[in-house]
Order: sequence, then C-alpha cells, then structure tokens
Amino acid sequence: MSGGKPDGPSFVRRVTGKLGRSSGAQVDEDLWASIQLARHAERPYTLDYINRITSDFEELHGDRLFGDDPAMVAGFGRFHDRAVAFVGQQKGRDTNERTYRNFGMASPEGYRKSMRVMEIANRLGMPIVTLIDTPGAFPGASAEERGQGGAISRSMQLMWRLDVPVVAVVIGEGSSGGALGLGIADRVLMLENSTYSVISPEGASAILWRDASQAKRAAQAFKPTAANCYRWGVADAVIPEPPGGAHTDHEQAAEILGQYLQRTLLELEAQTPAERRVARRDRFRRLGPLRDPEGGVAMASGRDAPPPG
Amino acid sequence: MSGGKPDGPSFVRRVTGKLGRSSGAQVDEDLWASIQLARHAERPYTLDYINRITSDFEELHGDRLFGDDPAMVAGFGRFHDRAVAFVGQQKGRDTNERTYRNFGMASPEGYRKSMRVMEIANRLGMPIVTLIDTPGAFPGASAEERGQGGAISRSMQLMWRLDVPVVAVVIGEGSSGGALGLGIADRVLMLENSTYSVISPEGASAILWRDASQAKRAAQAFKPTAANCYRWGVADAVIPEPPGGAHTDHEQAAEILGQYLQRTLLELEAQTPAERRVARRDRFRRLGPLRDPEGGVAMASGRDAPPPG
Amino acid sequence: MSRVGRNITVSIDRLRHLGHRQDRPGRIASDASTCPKCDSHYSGDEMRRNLRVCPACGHHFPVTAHERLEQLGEPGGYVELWSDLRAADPLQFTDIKPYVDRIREAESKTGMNEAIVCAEIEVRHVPCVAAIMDFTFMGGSMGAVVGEKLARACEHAAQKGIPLIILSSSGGARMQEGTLALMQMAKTVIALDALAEAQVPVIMILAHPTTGGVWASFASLGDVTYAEPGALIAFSGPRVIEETTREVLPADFGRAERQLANGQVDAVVDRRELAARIGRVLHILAPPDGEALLATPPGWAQGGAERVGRVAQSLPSIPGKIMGRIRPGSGDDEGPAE
Amino acid sequence: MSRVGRNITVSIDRLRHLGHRQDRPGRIASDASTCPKCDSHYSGDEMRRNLRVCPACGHHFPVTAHERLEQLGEPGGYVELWSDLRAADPLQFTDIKPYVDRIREAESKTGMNEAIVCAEIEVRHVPCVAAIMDFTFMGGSMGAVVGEKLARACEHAAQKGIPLIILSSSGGARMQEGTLALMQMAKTVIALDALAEAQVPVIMILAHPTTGGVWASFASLGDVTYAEPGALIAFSGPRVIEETTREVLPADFGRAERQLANGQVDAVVDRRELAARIGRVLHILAPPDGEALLATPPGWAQGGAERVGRVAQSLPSIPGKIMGRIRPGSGDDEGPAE
Ligand SMILES: [Zn+2]
Ligand SMILES: [Zn+2]
Repeated sequence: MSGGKPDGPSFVRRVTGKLGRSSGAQVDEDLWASIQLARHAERPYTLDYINRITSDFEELHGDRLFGDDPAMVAGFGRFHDRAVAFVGQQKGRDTNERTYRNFGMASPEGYRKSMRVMEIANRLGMPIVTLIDTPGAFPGASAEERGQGGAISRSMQLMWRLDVPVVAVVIGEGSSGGALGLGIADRVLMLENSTYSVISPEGASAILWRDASQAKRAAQAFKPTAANCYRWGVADAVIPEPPGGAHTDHEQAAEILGQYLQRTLLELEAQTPAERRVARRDRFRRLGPLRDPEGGVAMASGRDAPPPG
Repeated sequence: MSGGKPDGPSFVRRVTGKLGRSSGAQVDEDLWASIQLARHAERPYTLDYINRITSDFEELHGDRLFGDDPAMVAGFGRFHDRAVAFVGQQKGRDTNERTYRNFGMASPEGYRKSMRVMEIANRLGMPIVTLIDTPGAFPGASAEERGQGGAISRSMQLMWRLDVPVVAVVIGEGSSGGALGLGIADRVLMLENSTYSVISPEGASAILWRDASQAKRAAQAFKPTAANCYRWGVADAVIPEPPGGAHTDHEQAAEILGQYLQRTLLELEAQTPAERRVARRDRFRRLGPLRDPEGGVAMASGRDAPPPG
Repeated sequence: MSRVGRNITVSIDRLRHLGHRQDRPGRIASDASTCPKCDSHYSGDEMRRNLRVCPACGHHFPVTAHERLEQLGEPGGYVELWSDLRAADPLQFTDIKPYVDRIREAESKTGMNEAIVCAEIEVRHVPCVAAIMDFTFMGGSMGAVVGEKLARACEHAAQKGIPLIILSSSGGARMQEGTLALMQMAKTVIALDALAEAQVPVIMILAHPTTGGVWASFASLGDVTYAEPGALIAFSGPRVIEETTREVLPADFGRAERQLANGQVDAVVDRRELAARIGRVLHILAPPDGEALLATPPGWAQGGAERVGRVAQSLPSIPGKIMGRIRPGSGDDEGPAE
Repeated sequence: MSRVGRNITVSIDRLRHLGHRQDRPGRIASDASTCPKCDSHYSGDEMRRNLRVCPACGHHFPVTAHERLEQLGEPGGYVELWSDLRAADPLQFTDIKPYVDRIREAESKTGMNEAIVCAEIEVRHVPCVAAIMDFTFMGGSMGAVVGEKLARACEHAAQKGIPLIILSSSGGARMQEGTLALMQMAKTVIALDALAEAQVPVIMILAHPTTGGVWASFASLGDVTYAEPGALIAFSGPRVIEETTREVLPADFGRAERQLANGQVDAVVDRRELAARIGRVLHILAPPDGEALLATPPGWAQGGAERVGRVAQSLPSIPGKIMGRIRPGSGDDEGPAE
C-alpha cells in the first residue's frame, strides 16, 4: 500500500501503449516476447508467490476421493493478519519437478482438492485467492475417465456459489478451461506479462492452421495479453512486474502482487456476501460482445471493445 | 391412510410382546427367526418397494467421479402427487444379480451417487426417502483406497445438513456404518422383521467369540430387532408386515410401507426446514445411555431403556 | 426483444412462431445418407422418419437443431427465442480465413444465425424451454451468442418456473472469439444456477460430440443427464490425448456407453426413445398443472410390460464387460421403453 | 456438570485440574519397551523423553491419552473435562464375558474411566479443546460415553469459539453397546458441524489404528488432517477384507503413507513434530487474540531454513514409488520441521 505504484488503470494505459497495436511485424515480436515471458522458466510459480506473501503457509493434500495431485497446490496461509486459502496450479522448475508437477496440468483430483479446501475456507469465513498458471488441464485418459470436464465445471460452480471474497490472479500462463476452472472470482487480476486464452498458441496453431509451427501467428490472432484482457473486461486490473519481467526479481514481483491482493481483499471485505455474489454473477454475465438487431448492438462487455463485425 | 392399521406405537406393543423377552431358549429361536426373515431370499428389496409405491420411477446412475455402483439405487419417483428422491442399497435375487449388486454392499461410488442425487433433491425441494438393506459397506481394497470411510461419513454429514424432509426405512438388514450411511433422517422407520445393528451376527461371532458358528448367540446378545430399536430410540416406528413376513406378500408389504411413508412425509412437510434440522440433530444427540455421577443418571435415550449398569 | 438492466426479458409478441418447417434449416441433415457403420443407404425421408437413426445398425446420424425440436415437441410446434442474435468479431480474428467469412459461410450453409436454437416447447404436454445446439454451424462451437442464448434460456426458464432442456453437440469453445469464448463457460455455469434457485430441473442431453469447454461447463451439470449412443463425451479429444501423452486409447474411449460406466451420465438413451424418456422424467419432476394428465399415463407407461420395463430400466443397458461385473440374468426382457 | 435442555453446559468450577501426572494413567505406556520393528530396547524414561518414538527406526509406539495431552500442551498442563462419565450397559451384554466385567478390567488396567479424554489445553499458546482417544481402554472403542464426550467437546469448542483437536486411535464402534454404539457415528458427525457453524476449525490427528466406525464418522471430517507414520486408517481392516474378498493386500495397505497417496489425509507427521505442526496451523487459522505472538515466531519458523522448509513442506514426504511419480530433486534438504 506504499506509494501510488499499484494503480491498475493508470498502469494499464502504459501496457496498452506497448502491446495494444494490432498490426506490424515489430508488434508481433513484442506480443510474442510477452507471451514467452508468461512461461519463462525462471518466472515465479505459485508457491514462489505464496511463500513470499504469507507469513506462514500450510499446504493441504488430497481430494479425499482418489488421490493427491501435485499439479495443484492448496492450503491456508496467513496474509496481512488474516487466514486466507490459496489455490493454484504449480509448475516445476527442473525436469524432475516438472514431471512431478505434470507441467502444471491438473487432473480431476487437483480441482477436487481445490474444491475441498475452498469449501472449508467458505465455512470458516476465509477469503480465497487462486493463482492461475497452466497450459491447460491434463489431457490424459485417466483424467477423462475420472471426469475432467465435470471437475472443472463443478469447480466453477462452487466458486460462483462461495460466500467469501474470491480473487483470481493469472500469474503466468492461463490457458483453456483448465485455467478458468480456478477463475470464477470477484476480481480477476493479471500480471503484466501473463496471458489468458482459450487455448495455447501451439494448440491453436495445430487446430486452426493445421501446422504446429504457426504458434506466433496464433498468438497474434488471439492476442491474449493482460492489457487486452483488461480491455475485454476479462481482467479487472493488470499488476505491474519488475522491469524486465517477474523472473528478474521474485521478491519485488511478490511484493507488488501482495499489495494488489491486500487492496483488493480490503475492497471485497467491505461488501456483504450477497453483494459480492450478485456482482460476481453480473461480472461474468456481461462478457462476450455480439450483435442483437432488435436491441441494437448488444455489446455486452469491454472497456474499450472493438465495434461489432 | 385407510383404517387404523398403520399405527406405529400400538403395533409396537404387539411386536414387543413377541420379541422383547430377553431369556429362554424359545425366545432365542423367535429372535433368530426374525433376524433370518430380515434377509430372506424372497423378501422384497429396495426396487421392489420403489416400483410399487411410486407411480413412476426414474433411476439415475453414476457419481460423476469414478463410476456407477449397482449395489446402490438412486433416483426420482412420483409418490402421492409429489416428486420424491429414493435411495437405497439393492440386493440381487439370483446368483448373477447378487454378484452384479455386490450383495447390497455399496462402494464409495454408491454413497457418492446417493449424495449427488440427494443434493439435487435438496435444491429442487424434493423430500428424500432412503431404504436401508445391507450386510454392510463393501469391505474391499478398492473401496478402501477410494475412501470408503469418508464416503460414509460425508453421506451422514450431507443428510444432516439437508433442508428437505428425510425419512429412512430399514427394510431388511441394516448392518454397520454401511447402513447408517443412509440413516440420518427426520424419522427412522423399521419393518417388523428388519434388523439394525452395529455388525452382522456372523461378523460379531467371529470377532467376539472368535468362532464363526456363534451367530445365534451373537444375535441374542445384540437383539437388533425393530422392537428393540424402537425401545432404544433408534427407530421411531415399526411398520407391520403381512402375516408370515414381507416375503409372503410383496404387494401388501409395499402398500403398508407406502401408507407409513405418506403419513410421515405429511407430518414432516408441515414443519419448516429449520425445525426439522434442530429436531434431526436432537434426535441423534440423545441416543446412547451412560452414567454421569455428577448429573445423576444421564440416560440420554430410550423409551423404555434398561437401568444403568 | 428488450434488455432490462443486465437481465433479459422477452417480449413475447416479438417472438417469431416458426412451427414446423420442412425446408429452411437443416439442409445437410435432410440429404440422403449412407451409414458409416453398416453402409446401408437411405433417402432423406427414410432418415427423417427414423429420427436419423440407421434402422439396420442403430447408428445415430447428426440432426439439426430445428429437426431436434420437431422430434421433441408436440404437433403444435415450438416458439423460437432470440433467433436474431448474431456473432460479433471482437478479436478481428483471422486464421486461414477471416472469422467473418466463416460465419457468413456457416449461415449460408445452414440457414441459421448461430450454433444454438432456443425455444419454448411442450414435451409430452410439459411446457419447457429448450436450448438445442447444432453441430452443423461451425462445429457447434460456443462463442458469445451461444453463451448469451444459453444464459437467457436459463433465466427465462427460471423466471417462468418451467424446466430447461439442453441438448449439447459441440466441439467446445469457439476459437475465433478467443478469451471471450472461454468466458462463456463461466457465464453458462453461473446462469444454470438460476434454475436451482427457482427449484426448476434441467435435463441435459449429450449428443455427439460433447467435448472441450462445453463438456467442462454447463453440459456436465444437468440434474438428469442422458447421452445418445456412441456420442463422444470428453474434455480433451482422443487425438489430443494421443499426441500429448502417447497413450493408446481404447476404441470406445470417451463414448457414451463407457462414460456411463465411468459414472458420468445417468443413461444412454436411443434417440427414438428420447422424447418419451424426457417426458417421463418431466412428469415425475415437474408435471403440468392439475395432475390430471397422470390419469391418462403416456403410452410408454401402459400395459403389463410397465413393471418389467421399470425393473429392467434400473439395470444399465451396457455390456457386462464394460462394467467389469456380471450382468444379471434378466437381460433378455429389457422392457419396452429402455 | 449440568445439562440444560438437550445441550451441554459446563460449570467450570467443577472441572478437575489434573495438570501433569507422572503416574496415574498410562501405566502400560510407561513400561520399558522393545521396538517391534528393529528390536532396540528402551527404558520407560527413554521412551517418554522421545515421545514413544523409537530413536533408532522411528517406529511409533502407542501413547495413552494423558501422556498425549502432556506432549501437546504447555507446561501449565490441561484441564480435563467430563472425566466422570462412565459406560452403562444398555444391552446387558455378554459375549465370552459380561460387558460390565470388561469395563471394570479396563478401568483397573488403565486407571481411566473411558476410552477418550477431553480437556481444555493450550497448544503453542492457542487455547483449544482437545479430545484424545486411548487405545488401551477397550481398543479405543466408541460407545455412548466416547460419543457423548466427543459431542460435548464439539459443542464446548463452538461455544467458546476455540479450535478443536481430535486424536483418534480406535478399532471402531464398541460392539458391546450394539446398535446404540453405531448411533454414536451419527451423533459425532452431526456435532462436528457445530464447529463449522461457529467458524472454528477442527484439527484431526489419526493415530494407529483409526478404523471402522471411527474412520467412517468424525475422524474423516477434519478441516486439517494429519496421520502418524504407519497408522492403519481403514473402514474394513485387512483381515476382514482378505477373508471376505480373498484379495491379497499390499503390505502397506491402509497405512498412513499410502492413504496420503490416496488423497485421504493432508500429511503424515512424525509425532516429534506433531505439536509444532498443530501449533503452526492454529497460528494460521485461529491465532490467539492480539496477534502479538506473531512478532515472536515459534522456533520452527525462524532462521534461514524457514523458506526452504516451507518449500519442502509442499512436497509430500513420501517415497516416489508410492506416488507413482518422480520425486523432485530437492529431496535432500527437507528443511527442519517437516
Ligand atoms: Zn447403419
Ligand atoms: Zn525401532
């Protein structure tokens, strides 16, 4: 809360100036560089933030149904004199840990562990913070046979139903339903170089161009940067990173994140559960521009949305 | 509702006269015969009752987590002009069906299917009826590794939390936590020849006498008949069976059960959800006699309970 | 159509009554067809009469949304809702071709404005709101229009206090609307809860395919969930899984029958029984006012076979090997309506 | 002790302050011991000093409830609650010998009145209610007294707004109280919810063994659940399963480490770290008033090793083979308190 730095909107203007243009080769490279930063190997991961912004953190394990998923971290932490539940996908830094964490791709057990911890937090009256960082939910036969789709949808349903304040922060790569499964929140914050997209650039390249090498073009088409997500209304604020990116200074990145989180939680804690739930529903209800000839342009969302087709 | 027949208490006195005595060889035989009737091969099972007392029944399948358990039946039925959720363990009559139904021993998937259906019923405002008929929850490694204990405890927790009216009916063999997992209700009814026990006579025999052949003696020690359960406060009413036992006349057995159910539901539907929940808690809170020297005899339960040790 | 605040109200007098239409939409589905499973050949009329199920082998062909409504409804037809909503292009998206061109092509190919049709309809005399996805329009993909129409359908059903029937047939979120398409998953999941608050049931029908962000949002949240035989139901499709994990998948991976064994759906229901089955569960959960209809039970509940059918119905109609358990002996007389 | 209505109130002036007691209860546990795993021999004092964990191999010996309270609490001791409740014999039960004789024998063997001890206690300066089961009293079985004391403990903690710590060590329901013992499962599950309503956490410790109706009721419902190494945690024990299903079970079947991999517990915690670990989570969830204690962090949170410890703590401390996944490379420096 020191100084005027963590000022979402004003900061966003700066980011927008950097990444918002939509044509030209140089811009492609800027956007691609930002997307690469979102998944930089030295970028802080979920536990890097949690361990820095909490005075203590107790991780919990298991879904009480089938297993424990190391790709998803969940637990209780002490944050600014209150207990807060933290949940997030966890990537690994070296090869062994990457394998152990399944590259941050959660299985149904991960979402169900998260739901279990959220339910406890809701009963105990603790705010919930999710940290989103995943290339997607795990695409494996075992995950499918144990209900990956239902795990994600029920996670969203539970998050919408929560009485306590909920903040989601996209800290790196937020791809696909696997990311959104932790994304139903009162506020969605995004780090400056994080992305939030319907699919990874590589996945889109394979599907839409039928050519795995078109990831850069796909990224340019999706432009899933924090600044654009803010414009679309998908993100409520963009959290600045240290100069050069979060990977250059984990401490400072965590400090800024913590300041944004605290300010956001204070805002939300001033509201009643009913107020939060109505606003939470409306927040997602209005996302997605479309054309409604009878009602005029039903441009449902967006702070700075493009004109209808 | 025709005639005065389904009159729990007055009927109970008759049953009490038959089964309530606690010594003498002849009484042993009566009690053993009643316990054998509870698991008679021709006794009506859960679906035999549901199909007769509902004008239509739609069975649902699967826990949305791992699988579908044929040992547990759950679905929505039309009963006296309202939708009611029915849940119960299901035994099989011939060898194939017994195997398919796993002898009415439910796995975690069974309890989780039941919980899923109960949650839907609770949201839609439908009363819930459980039919209990099991030698116990399935004692298998797979069931343990997928959390059999937690499945049963969470089923009890969910049932206690329900806003809608809940009635449990022990229709045959109600043994162990596997039975109680469906037993947290506003009213617990027991068929005349049903049993409700902490363990099957055979299991008790092996554990307490270290001799599998002492089932009769175990039954005499536990005396888990409907009449005794009514005395202990475990059952709220005893539902009469056709002369000779429910297996002699499925139609009549179902008709009487339906009459008791309808009367009980009408009673409960006259209460508010909050009234039902308080009473539901207190109902189980007071079960279990003990000695409290400071407070005198804290004979917590029982309509006709024995004196303290 | 007017929007009040953030919520949707429908001015009924603006609704277009579409009734039965034999020609406009569903051009593809009305073509003559050769069964991919058994090579039988059928005229378009034969297909339509048999609800586009192969009479020889039971293969379920795709069906357009409007034909679905004709299959489900009463002779009186249905009233389509919000048919004029059309996609915007928020990302000014281009892959191999521009998104706006793709939409134009889908419109002209299908005669529809989007990949979903919402309607008021009576199913076996029970008034419902139906939201039917159409795979022929850009693979049934869910963009802002599909999300918006689904949300309005939920709100409309809740407001009227009548059941909602959703039929999914979709490859998932519409890539061309990017992150905003992803957000439709959230919108639809939240909107569905309006029905729970109104104590109104939602019946979910999973048709081939129900995958990606559709399976991972509203489609897995029905109170009662039926799947059509052979429908692929998955978050990640078989190709993605095989490419990512190098797993070799079983032939029936993700198919309705296997997902029944996985506990993911309540029943696999042949399309020719679907309207009766939906009507039956609606008569249990939310019968029309007056209850008088119960005095004349629907056809499938009559006759001596009724009880047999109900008992058989309790046994999942899938091969024993899938369940890993032995099937009871009663498998021969499955009853009429299962 | 007075009962008002159906709820329990405690008149504090009647509570007996027991403090540290070196001799009365726990006679068995204070004996000299030979480790069943590694055959090392220890005096009773050595055992007590090492919290009855074998210093050579880490085997966890049984501990009486009173000694548990001494291990968990501050030097100031604890205040026992409801110690005079004793079993009735509602069934006038006799198996090989009468139930009343069994109770008398258990009382004289253990110096206790029942298989559970409840107390007010401070764990790392956080006032709590503790309910500690004792396996030496009739196998820790749960009859009406155990159920009643657990329910009172829940209500007392909820009323005071302080956390509840439950330690389970039990073979399950007490057979000799028959159906009424079964009903204690329901009673305890319902009573636990009083804590949720009061927004007070419950910390569950699963000691060896936690089986049958205890695992299938309150013991599986902790907000945070720790298990002691090697503890058997199961609804049906290995012998019953092998006899019923003819399965051959793995050697670690139902053990704490395997149940962690099964997702059934949050962590396996060595008894020598248990009080610190409980204190730590209490300081996160429900710190004592004033928060000033946070200025002087407990020992395990000090020094440069703190962060390492916290990172390592996020990785379950179980062998990679159990998880079926490769363990990350950081396994060597596990940090101090994990
Ligand atoms: Zn064919
Ligand atoms: Zn040793």
